[in-house]
Formats: sequence, structure tokens, C-alpha cells
Amino acid sequence: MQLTYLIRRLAFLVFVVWSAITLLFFLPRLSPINPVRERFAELQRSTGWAPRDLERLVKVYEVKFGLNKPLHEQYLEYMGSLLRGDLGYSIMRYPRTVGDLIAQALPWTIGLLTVTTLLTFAIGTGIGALAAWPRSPQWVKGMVTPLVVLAAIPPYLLGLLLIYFVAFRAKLLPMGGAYTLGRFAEPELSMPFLLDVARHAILPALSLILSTVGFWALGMRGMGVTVQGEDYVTFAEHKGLDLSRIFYAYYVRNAILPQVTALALAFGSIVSSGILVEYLYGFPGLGSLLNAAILANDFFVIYGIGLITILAVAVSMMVVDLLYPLLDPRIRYTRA
Amino acid sequence: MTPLLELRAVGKVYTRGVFARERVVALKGVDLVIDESRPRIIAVAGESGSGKSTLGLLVLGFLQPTEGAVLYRGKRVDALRGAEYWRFRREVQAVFQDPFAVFNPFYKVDHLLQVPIEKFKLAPSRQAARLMMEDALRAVGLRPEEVLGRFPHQLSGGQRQRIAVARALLLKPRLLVADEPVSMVDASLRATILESLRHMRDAHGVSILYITHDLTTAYHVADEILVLYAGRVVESGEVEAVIRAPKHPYTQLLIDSIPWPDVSRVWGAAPMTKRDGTEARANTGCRFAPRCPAVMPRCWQVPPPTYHLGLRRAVACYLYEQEAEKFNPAEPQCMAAR
Amino acid sequence: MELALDPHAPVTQPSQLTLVLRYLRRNPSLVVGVLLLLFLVGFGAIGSLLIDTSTRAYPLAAPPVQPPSAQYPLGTDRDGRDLLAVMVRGVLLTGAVGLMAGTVGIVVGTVVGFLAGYFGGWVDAVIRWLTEVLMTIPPLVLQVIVASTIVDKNKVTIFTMAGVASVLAWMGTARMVRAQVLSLRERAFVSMARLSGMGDLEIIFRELMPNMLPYLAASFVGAVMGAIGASFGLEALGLGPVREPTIGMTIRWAVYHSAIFNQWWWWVLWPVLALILIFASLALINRGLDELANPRVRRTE
Amino acid sequence: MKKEWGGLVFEPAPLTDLDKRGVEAVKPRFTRRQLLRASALASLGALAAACGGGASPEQSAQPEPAPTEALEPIPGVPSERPRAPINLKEVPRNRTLIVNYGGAGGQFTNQGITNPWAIGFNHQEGNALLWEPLFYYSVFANREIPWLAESGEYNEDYTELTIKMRQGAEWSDGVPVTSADVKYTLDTLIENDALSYHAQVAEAVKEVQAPDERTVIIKFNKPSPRFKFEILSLKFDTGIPILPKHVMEQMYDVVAVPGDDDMVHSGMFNTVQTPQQKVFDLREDWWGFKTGFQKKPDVERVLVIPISDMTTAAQRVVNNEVDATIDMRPSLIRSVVEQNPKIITHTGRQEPLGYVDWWPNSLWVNTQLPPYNNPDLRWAISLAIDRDTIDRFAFNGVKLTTIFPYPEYETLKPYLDRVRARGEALGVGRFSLEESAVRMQRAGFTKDAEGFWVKDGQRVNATIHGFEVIHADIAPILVEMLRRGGFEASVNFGTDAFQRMVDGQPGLYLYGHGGSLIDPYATLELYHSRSSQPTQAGIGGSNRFSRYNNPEFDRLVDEMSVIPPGDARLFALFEKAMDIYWGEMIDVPLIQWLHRIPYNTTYWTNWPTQENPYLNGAFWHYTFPLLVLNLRAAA
Repeated sequence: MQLTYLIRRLAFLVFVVWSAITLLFFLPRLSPINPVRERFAELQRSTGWAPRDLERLVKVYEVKFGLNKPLHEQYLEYMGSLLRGDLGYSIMRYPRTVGDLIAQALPWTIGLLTVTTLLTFAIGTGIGALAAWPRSPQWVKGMVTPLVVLAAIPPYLLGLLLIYFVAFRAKLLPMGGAYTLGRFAEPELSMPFLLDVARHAILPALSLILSTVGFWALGMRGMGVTVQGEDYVTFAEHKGLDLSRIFYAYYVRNAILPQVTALALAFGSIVSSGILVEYLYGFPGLGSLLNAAILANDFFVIYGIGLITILAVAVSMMVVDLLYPLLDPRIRYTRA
Repeated sequence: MTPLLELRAVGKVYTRGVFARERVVALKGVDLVIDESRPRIIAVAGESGSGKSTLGLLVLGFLQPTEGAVLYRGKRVDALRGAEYWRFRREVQAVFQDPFAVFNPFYKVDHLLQVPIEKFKLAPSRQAARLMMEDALRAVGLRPEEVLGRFPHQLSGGQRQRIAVARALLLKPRLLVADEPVSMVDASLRATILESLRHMRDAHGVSILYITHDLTTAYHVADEILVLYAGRVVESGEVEAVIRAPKHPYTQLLIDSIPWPDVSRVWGAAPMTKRDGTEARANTGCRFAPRCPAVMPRCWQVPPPTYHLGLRRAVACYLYEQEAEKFNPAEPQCMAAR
Repeated sequence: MELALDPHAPVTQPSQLTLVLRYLRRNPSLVVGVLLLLFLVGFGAIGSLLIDTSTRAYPLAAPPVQPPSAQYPLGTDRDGRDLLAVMVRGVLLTGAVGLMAGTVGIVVGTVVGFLAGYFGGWVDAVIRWLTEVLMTIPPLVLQVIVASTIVDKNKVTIFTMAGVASVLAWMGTARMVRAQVLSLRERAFVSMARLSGMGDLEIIFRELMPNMLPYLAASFVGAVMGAIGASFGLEALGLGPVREPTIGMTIRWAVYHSAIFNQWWWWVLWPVLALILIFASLALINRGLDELANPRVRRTE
Repeated sequence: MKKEWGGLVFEPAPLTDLDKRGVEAVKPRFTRRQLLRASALASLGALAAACGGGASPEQSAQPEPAPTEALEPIPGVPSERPRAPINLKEVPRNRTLIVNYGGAGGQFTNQGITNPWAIGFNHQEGNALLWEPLFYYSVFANREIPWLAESGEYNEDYTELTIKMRQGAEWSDGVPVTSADVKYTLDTLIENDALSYHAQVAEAVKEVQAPDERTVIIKFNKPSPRFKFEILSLKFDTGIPILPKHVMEQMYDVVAVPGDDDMVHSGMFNTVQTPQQKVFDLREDWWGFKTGFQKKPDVERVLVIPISDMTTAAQRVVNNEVDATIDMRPSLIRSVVEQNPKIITHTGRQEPLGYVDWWPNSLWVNTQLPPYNNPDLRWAISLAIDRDTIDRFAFNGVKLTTIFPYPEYETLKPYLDRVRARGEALGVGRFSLEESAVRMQRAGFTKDAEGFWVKDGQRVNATIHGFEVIHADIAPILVEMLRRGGFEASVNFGTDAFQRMVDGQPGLYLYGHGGSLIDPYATLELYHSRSSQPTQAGIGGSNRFSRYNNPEFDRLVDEMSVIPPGDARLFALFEKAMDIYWGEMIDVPLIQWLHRIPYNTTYWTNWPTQENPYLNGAFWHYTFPLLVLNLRAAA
């Protein structure tokens, strides 16, 4: 039973991933922006000068990238190259390849965003659960509101304020970047380097945590409240179970279901959720890469990063689906 | 005369999955007739997974059979429309096992009573509705002022189940499906609730399908009994007869394990093989064969047909093949099960 | 639906108003939240009456970069907008964008989630497929492309903004509602409701929906906040109604002109304050609704 | 190599169309580093992947002799070999020049693209230090600086240019730079239509000869008096560097090779690039030092770090973390100067805190598209703009508005002064809503209930397309002014703004002129009808949004094209051309573009300023090496 379910879920995953990739393939084509011309536009904007025969050059490179072919042919070719593990070239940064760009950015995004997402989830859910628990002191119950209010400040602005006060005025932490520039030629696996990276990651992480923890708390409190007063909780209390046991095993576990779903989604969206913060702090992750690619409609980079996020979301949602019955036995794979 | 409700060779197979289908046979070849003119309490007994709850859901119209048909006043339940549908909906009611889950925690308990009054337009005014509710509550031994306006979690399990019974009363159904109505209720209240079921039969002429795993209460409350095993009716008849003289080896085992207040009886004298859930699928014949102390080679091949041993007695076991031949009424008038 | 009152109240009940007031006294979150919201709406409404926001909230209405003074109580920005007028109009515009997009998101999400969870089968399969596919695509890609292709650049209004912001606002809600319905619909009270003659829609709205209220309220607050956030993102990318003095645009301009670094504090303070008030009122209302919607919580207080 | 990485290779297949180009299809061999980087994706260890090192060239200038492998070694281009970890040598802060510039979203995405012919190449982020031209030109000093060339002389009728190469110039692999390299560079530009100077060079050049190692003779199709300046000289962002023939010839496609950190070059720096930083270290063995052509500069290392946010860039320079950064908004540069006494600008610590760039901005329109095809309407727009208010709001009161599509440079001043009075007499730059209304009425417009001009039930679509990063200063103010003048204006800072300009869609385009520097010809050439494609067909070239078509104007431009800069005949032609430009109001001239660059003198002095204008201070221009050679370490 479990195995067939797993197989069917995997089939669904493949189907979803394929659908999403297909949709993503055609979406940017709706935009009027021509990435090849956009590359020359970028050149013009930054230099005030551009080739005199722009349209001819655009055509030449359209042929190079195969953009002159009918869309369905391009689609088939792209799917074919994906199956070979080839993500193609960046149009804006030709001859740099998409695989190359992603390989450089991915570890940074995973490092920063995974840690902050987990931290935010843990802190927010914890606070939310405590806030919904009748035995919590009043100040704990009241904590959600200020956290939500903090989420009101756009992360970008919050980041700017942090940079201004913490980094610029107080000079406590670096203003941006991922490691001390000029000190390391390139990333390396050494203690000084990792410590340096950690020091640089504090402010971006703080911006991310502060600006989203309120939502987690809000969500968890909302669900925690519905668990409150369920007979099994009352029963557990009367059984004389240890309070912390009641809190975790009965309270948190029964209220956490939607939170876990949200966590899966948050994982999938770590690339896009970090865009502004990565951008602001000059953090060399996928977010700022995606941002630049979208603005320039650099198809293949969008596709490449899209592929990663699609896989991330789809897989994490599948994992949640598989974990659901463990968390909530009321949901079964089959209903008799 | 058309019976109130009739099950004709009803079978239910659960399938799931869009690509890979997996089949679970919950019911197979069940016949049942409920006659309005002779309200009786019919117990459906069996262990969990025997298909007794599926039977209840089929009767209530919540599930559609995959084989055979469920007929209400001669018409298929799933084909009922308009006034006929509403009549069916009101006349076939239920009391469920969990006296808390039937209450929507969002509403006061009044909700459970108000909704049917409103939907079936049972009362002309709010006052009339209120009076109706109070009457129904009193009829099950509750004091309306103690329960009305309360939330479900503020009442005891017994109170809640009695409200559920009161709700059924209110609707004046012709058939009540009572799915394990006392299994989650304090022992002290069981009698009250069972009594109110009997009262419904006697005073209001309601037929009751009493679904239970507990033969004791079945024996006390029911007129007839159907014993289900793995989706099949293995034995049926007047409750007195079945309990006193069980025919089918499975029924015998069940009755053997009832703790009768009789010191001379030895419990569990007959050997009972542990059920592991796979044997039912493993053979094409009698589902009970793997556990049966009297199993014969043919049991493994073809499932035994139902043999009628009397006017109201039937059993599905080869042991009674010859006995059944002796009984050959011109017109088999087994009331409930054929 | 009955709003629950004190269960132990005597049979002779006081007037409805007294009860409401009595209840509100026990639910300060709701009161403060609603008051805050009223204040914001009042600020916008009365402000619009007193100040000609159609000119004063736009550039060249005042001298550039004036700190707060008697003439310009909240100061002016670098393009010569009177920040008082900007805040009046911005609160209304931003609120409108959030409410519109949030409402669309929650309504669509709830409907879709209920359909999927309640009916199951192929309805569920299709909806799950659709949401799962849409959820996996980076939201920014969708929004930017929708905004830059479908929206007519010359007529970017707060309505189109709300439309773009709500494109994705429904999916989170849908998925969570589905999960909840899956769990709720197994409960016996749904069967009971059907036996009582309720149809599918009625069961969804009368039986299941109320139990989802705390969550839906939280989700609505989330959707409104999310929509405001999404509109801010679009504005940051130049895809918003660039001329309109929404809170997001105001912050955007302040950031663009390095208001923090230049120590033009008033240009940052007011829009942030406005956002904080908006979010605080929503959060408090949300908390109040929890208590209102869930009788069990009330019992414990 | 590939097998070592478990067969997971993200290297794209070579573009098939490349093979058709007639370039010899040699197997791609230049993927060493990108292959390794990509393989890191496959190897899981998240952070470790990026940190795991791999193959990289040593910092030593002299590339090691290629190890004998299965692959046939290519001279000058080391074949694939395991990358040793890069160890940067220690360079003290006071010998390091740190500039904050470029990137996208706080990171470089074009790191390692050091091949100037790849379209992903950007000379602005330090790569100008790798490549050298025949000549440099400094506009502020108004001086040509021969570099790889010693001299370049035209013949009398400007149909032939003879260039003498400098003795002793070398590529970084020790091969001498010769006339063959110049010939190769120009010939490739003529042949390969994927190169951005292809059209200009192919149009002008008939033949390139290299009679001996030190002589290049370029023969032109017609008199080309501006070829040396426009093409062969590096100044601002234009001109071509010379590329190494012996390396480029080995490439299967000269535009498809990134180049990486070890591309053979002739400049005085070597580079190591990551998304976070581009490091340029001085080459002790640069030919210019060996030959005594230049003295060793104080700068031993240049560090280019990407910009994430303008405010952060400002804070970095105030905190002495960087020595110079991108040009700033007027209010920001003032704050920067106020917050750190060590920071100066081109004009010291006085307004306007910057210098005029070569990119004056206009409001452009598609002159073929109704209602913008009517000069009266274009004039009405110009008259509705109050330029004093723009100066007051956007530029701290500094007068930056202009009536010219030209930067007011010393080189151009004589021309501009000649026509200034004519322009003012015509009313260019005047603010008068009454006159604007008269023009609109003449064009057949009436005002509707809301006060907007209407014709045939249509309002004028006055959406201003522009770029937020550079135009947010001025666009909102312009919108308000135009609305007051009865034009339904709004702003589009969207991602599609440029595309709309190129497509010639309705509305106004806020954009600059990348035109003239030393004489008025180049700007006028932007309005020549040969680049006036109909709407939707795209534009013929850069900055040609006007699609202006006027045979009389074309004649004037054609005539000027064969007259060398400085020739007196240009004046009369220029006057006539400007009469047409202003009379027709082809575009609405608006503002001069200012570069407000903060120079931090904590570590480095002798920045180019008003008092010492040896160069324009934009370190992102091709003339960066000249800046580096002139900077002095602070005492």
C-alpha cells in the first residue's frame, strides 16, 4: 500500500514538474522583451553607446540561440537538452553557461536561505504555539502582534535601516557581500573563511527572519487556537501528563499540519523570497541572479533557476504529503 | 406491498487510485428487506472490517453500491429526486457512535435539532420549533433548560448521545440506522439509550438497523440479527434463535466468547485462529475457511450459498446443505435476510 | 450563526447591545484593532475632505525636502509632494489594493480549497495539479510577466495592481483549506448535516466554514499583507502605478533618494508608521476574531 | 576530466549554427573552468561545492608550458589542468585601489568573460585594465595618447591611414604585439557580423595592409576623417582594443569563448574574478615597464566590487571601504561629501560636485507616429517644460537643463556658442503654457473637461518611458509639468520600457545621446534617415528612436561626414542642421548628464579634477589604465 502510494506520488511529481517546466517555458515568451536586444540595451544604458547596426546584431544572435525557430521546435529542443542535463547559455552573459551561473550562486542561497527559513519556522511556530497555549503568560500571548507589525516593514527598507544603523553607524557588522573582499581570492573551505561568511550573513539573515517570523507565529497561533479545548487535550491534562509533553505531543503536533505545508512551500520559494535581501546585501545567491534574469528576460537563466525552484517545491510538497499521515493519522492514503 | 427499504444482492467494492487501482471488497451479495408494517429492530453484528458500517452508509444513501441495488419504496436511492428524495432523507435517519463528533463544535447543541426542523420545515414558527425540541429532549429524559444553549463540550457524552437520539425522534423517521450507539457511552446510560430505541420502535413504529460488534446488547435490544463476516452475511434469523443456537461456526465462536453470567460455561473453549487479514484474499471460497474449526476442502474453492433452515433462519455454510434440503417452503418468507 | 454568549447566563437575557459591549470588553484585541482601522479609514476619509489630495499628493505641490513645519505638518519630499496629503491618499490607495487583492485571494482560495477537499476525486486531482504547478513557478516570474505583458503601461491603476497581486494570492489559502477540509469532512457532524437535509454547498458554508474561521481570518490578514507586499515588489520593479502616491511608492521614492542616509527621517517615518498601523490593526483584528470565532477559547478566558 | 566528475556535465553543446559560419569547427576546449564550476553543482556538498576549489591559473604572469595531455596543446592557451587553489599575494590597503561598480544585484554574473568580443564582456568592471588600443583619448585634456601605436597619419584626402606600431609591446605570453594583430583585429571585425563594430568598420574600410611588423595601412572606401578617433581610439566607452591574433585564431568561434582569467592580453594587469569581486594585480613584467614607456604606478592591485544599492555604495565610500564608486544622485553626493571630509569630487567639495558626461538627455519621440509626427506638438511639449523648476528640484539649483543634444565640452563649445543665440531666439528652452497652447491649437487639439488636449476623441499619450535607476530624479517632475500643460503623462519604469522605445510605441522616451565629443557630426548622424526604420521594424542602431526622415538634413550630414573635425566648413553646415533640429524639434533637449563621482583621498590622491583635468574621472571607462597610472598613494 505504502509502496504503490509512493510510486503514484512520484508519477504525480514528474507530471507536475513537467507541467511547470512547460508553463515556465512559454511564460516569458509572452513578454515583449527580447533578451538579445536587452543585452545591447544594457550596454547602451551603462555606456551611452551601442552598436550602430543593432537590429542586424540582434538577428545574428537570435540565430545563434535558436530563437528564430518556431516556438514549438524551440520547446522540443529545450526539453531534449534538459534531458541531457544541458541548461544552455545565458543570453545576457554569453558565453557564460546557465549551469555555471547556477553552480556559483546555488550554495550561497542554500546556505543563507535554508538556515533562515528553518530558524524562522522554528522561532515563529514556537512563539505562535506558545501564544495559543492557555497556560502561557500574558506577555507571551501578546508577542505575536509586534512580530506581525515588524513584518509590516518591507524587508528592503528593514535591511536598509539595519545596514545604516548596525553596519554604517555602529560599524558592528559588514555592510554587504558574502566575505571580506580582497582577503580571499575565491571561496575556500577554511575556518577563517567560514567565520567570515557567517559574519557577513548575520544582517541578511536578520532581515529575513525579522520580516517573516510574524507570519509563522500568526499562522501557528491561528491553528493552535483551534486545538485548544479539544477533548484529547483536556484528557491529557487530566491524565496528569507532563505539561511539556502535552504541549508538544498534543498541542503542537495537532496544530502544526498547515505550518508544515507552509514550510514546504517556503522551502520551494527560498529562491524568490530572498531576492530583495540578497540584492540589498550584495549576496551572490540565486535570488539576485533570478532578479537580473527576469528583468532582462534572459530565458535560459530563468528556465534554469525555475527548474531548481520547481524541483524544490515539488519535492518538498511531496515530502509533506508523505509525512502528513504521520502527523495527522486522521488522514489516510485510502479512505474506506 | 413495497417494502420501506430493500437491499438486493448489494455489493460494495472500494477502489482507489487513478492509475493503479486497488480493490477492497467490503460487502458482497447482501439481501435485506425492511418492512414498514412490522417495525422491528434488526441487529447487524460483526467484527470491525466486516462491512457493517458500510452497510449502514449504503442504507443512508451516503454510498452507492457497486453491485445490486438499494431500493427505497421500490426506487433506487441514487435515483431519488425532489419530494421523494426529501421523504427518504427525513425517513431514514441515524444515530452515530461518537456522541461528540456529531456535534459541530462551532455551534451550540441546539444547532443539531434546529437544522432538521428548518430543513424539513417541521415547525411553522420559532416557538413551535422550540417546543418541539424541548419535547424531543424530554422524551429521551433530558431537561431542555439544562442542555439547550450549551456548547457540546459543556455536556457529558451521555447527554450528547441522548440529544442525538432526540434529534432522530424529532424527525419521526421510518428507519433508524443506529451505528454502535452505546459503545462510547457510560454503561449507566446504555440502558436508557437502548430503551429509547425500543420506545421508538414501539411507540412510533420505527424500524431500526442496530449496528454493533457487541452481541450482548444485540441480544437485549434486537428482534432479528444478521451476522456479517468479511462482507458476507453468514447467518441470520430471530435473535433468540441465533444466540441460543448458533449454526455457523463463526457465530458459534462469537457466542462462545460472550461472557455469559453462567459459571458453568467455559470461555473460549472453541479454538479460534488468529486473523491476520491476508487469508480473506488468499482463497476464492468461504472467507471464514482459514479460521474455521470445521473447514472442509470444498470450502476453499467455492463460497457456500445461503441455506434456509427455517422461515426466518438462514446460514451460509456447507455444513447445513442437507439440513436446508429438508426445509423447502413454497414461498421462502424469511423476513429480513434471504 | 449564533455568536456565543455566556453559556451560564440566566435565561432572562440582557439586550443584544449590552451583550455585545460586554463581550467587547473581554476582547480588547478586537476593539483596539477595529479602532485602529477606523482611525486609518477616518484619517483617509476626513483627510481627503480637508486636503486637496489630487494636487497636493503629487510632485511640485510644495518646496522640496522640507522637514515638518506648521505649513507642512509632515514635511515634504524631494519632488515637492506634501507628505500629509501623500499619507492621506496613500493609506486609502494601499488599503484598497490590499483589500481587493486579499479578498480576491481568500475568496478564490477558499472556494478552490473547499471544492478540492470536499469533493475529492478528479476535482481534487485537477485543482491539486493546477495549484501545485503554479506554486512551483517563482512568483516573481509570473507577476512580472503578467504585469509587463497584460497590463497596459499607460493605465496602470491600483485596480490592475490589485489584479496582478491577487494572481497568486489564492494558492496558499487553497492548499491549506483543502488540508483542513480533508480533516474536517471525516467528522460525523458532516454526515449528520447531510441527514438533516443539507446540500453540499450548505454543508460547506454552514458546517465546515465556521470551523475554518480562525484560520481563514489569519489567512485573510496574511493575504492582505501579502498583497500589499506583492504590490510593493511590483512597485519596486517599476511595474506599479508609478505616479500614484501609494505607501509602497512613497517608501520606494524615499529609498531611491537615500532618505535614511540623507537623514530625511520624516520621509521614511510616516509611510513606515502607516504600514505598521495597517498591519497592527489587521493583526489585532485577526487575534480578536480568533477569540470571537472559537468558543473553546472563550471558555478558557 | 568529465569522467572524474561522474559524467554529470552541464556543458552545453556548441551552438550548431556556429559551425555554419565558415569558421573552422574546432572542438571547444575553453570550458575548463566553467566545466569545473558546473560540475560543482552536481557534486552535492552545498557550500563546500563553491568552496571546493578546482583548477585555476596561477597568479604568475607567465603561463606554464602546457602539460602534454591527450589534447593537442594550443599555444598561448593552457589546456585543461587541475586548478590549484588561488593564493592572492598580500597587498597592503594603501597599495590597493578599491572601486565599487557594476554587477547585477550585488554580484557579477559576467566574471571571467575577459574576451572583448564576447557579448557578455563588460569593460566597465575593470576589464579595461586588460586590453589596450592603438590610441587613448582624454577629452578633458583634449589630447590623443598613442599607446600600442606610436603615430597614426592620414593621407591628404583622408582615404588612407598609416599607423606606426610601438617597439617592444608584448602580449602577456611574451609574443610581440605587431601590425599583424591590428590587421587581424580589423579584418575579423569586417568578416564577422556578430561583432558589435562590424558595421562601422566594414562600411568604412576597404583594405588593411601590414607591410612590415610595425606598419599598418588602412585604406578606406570614402574619406573617413573620424575613423582613427571613433574606432581606433579608446575613450569613454567607445573604440576597439587590439586582440592577439595567435590566440584568437585558435578559437572555434571568437565570440563563444569567455576567455577566463588566463586570456592572453597586453594590459598591465592580470585578473582573478569571482561573482563577488574582480581582482586585478599589477604585472611586474608588463611591456610598458620593460621598455620604459611608463613608470610603475603606486597602485599594485585594483579591486572591483559590485554595487548592490546606491545608499550602501555611499556608505562604503564614506567609511573609507572603497576609494571611488559610481556616479550619484545630486542629494546623495552632497551627503557623502558632508559626511567625510576626505571625499572630493571633480569640482572638489563645491557644487555641482561632478562633471558633464557625453550623454545629454532629451525627450525623444517616434517622429513617424501621429500625433508626434507634428512638430507643433513636439514644440508644445518643450514649451510646457519649466526647466528652471527642474534645476531647482532635481539638481539642487545647479543649472543642468540644456537646449543642446551636445555635452558642453571645450571641444564643442565653439560650435555651440555659434548657435546658442539662434536657439534662444527660436524659444528653445522657454517655458510658456500660453505658447504651448497656441501650438496645440494649431495642431488641431482642444482641451477636454479634465484639461487634457484631445484630437479626434484621443488624448495625447504622454507616458514617459525611462529607467528608474537613472531617471527617477527627473521623470516624476516632468510628468507633473506635462500634466499641467494638458498632456496625459505618466511614467513607465517597467522592464519593457526600452523595448517600447525600440519598437517606436507611443509616448515619450527619456534617453541620452551617445554622440559627439570633438565635433558636432556624430550627434547629427543619429538623425540621418538611413537609421529611420518604420515603426515596429526596430531601430537601425543605437539612440535612433526618432526615425527622423528629412532629405535636406541627410544632405547636410553626408556633407559633414567627409570633412575632418576642426575644419571651418563645419560651422556653416552645423548652423543649418541645428536650424532644422530646433525648428522641427526632432527631440526635446532637456538636461546635461552629470557624473558625480566621489573620490576618497584617504588612500589615493591625484584624482582627475577641475584643477587637474588630465582625464574624465569615470574609472569604468576604457581610460581606466590612465587613471591608475596617475593615482598617487596618500602620504
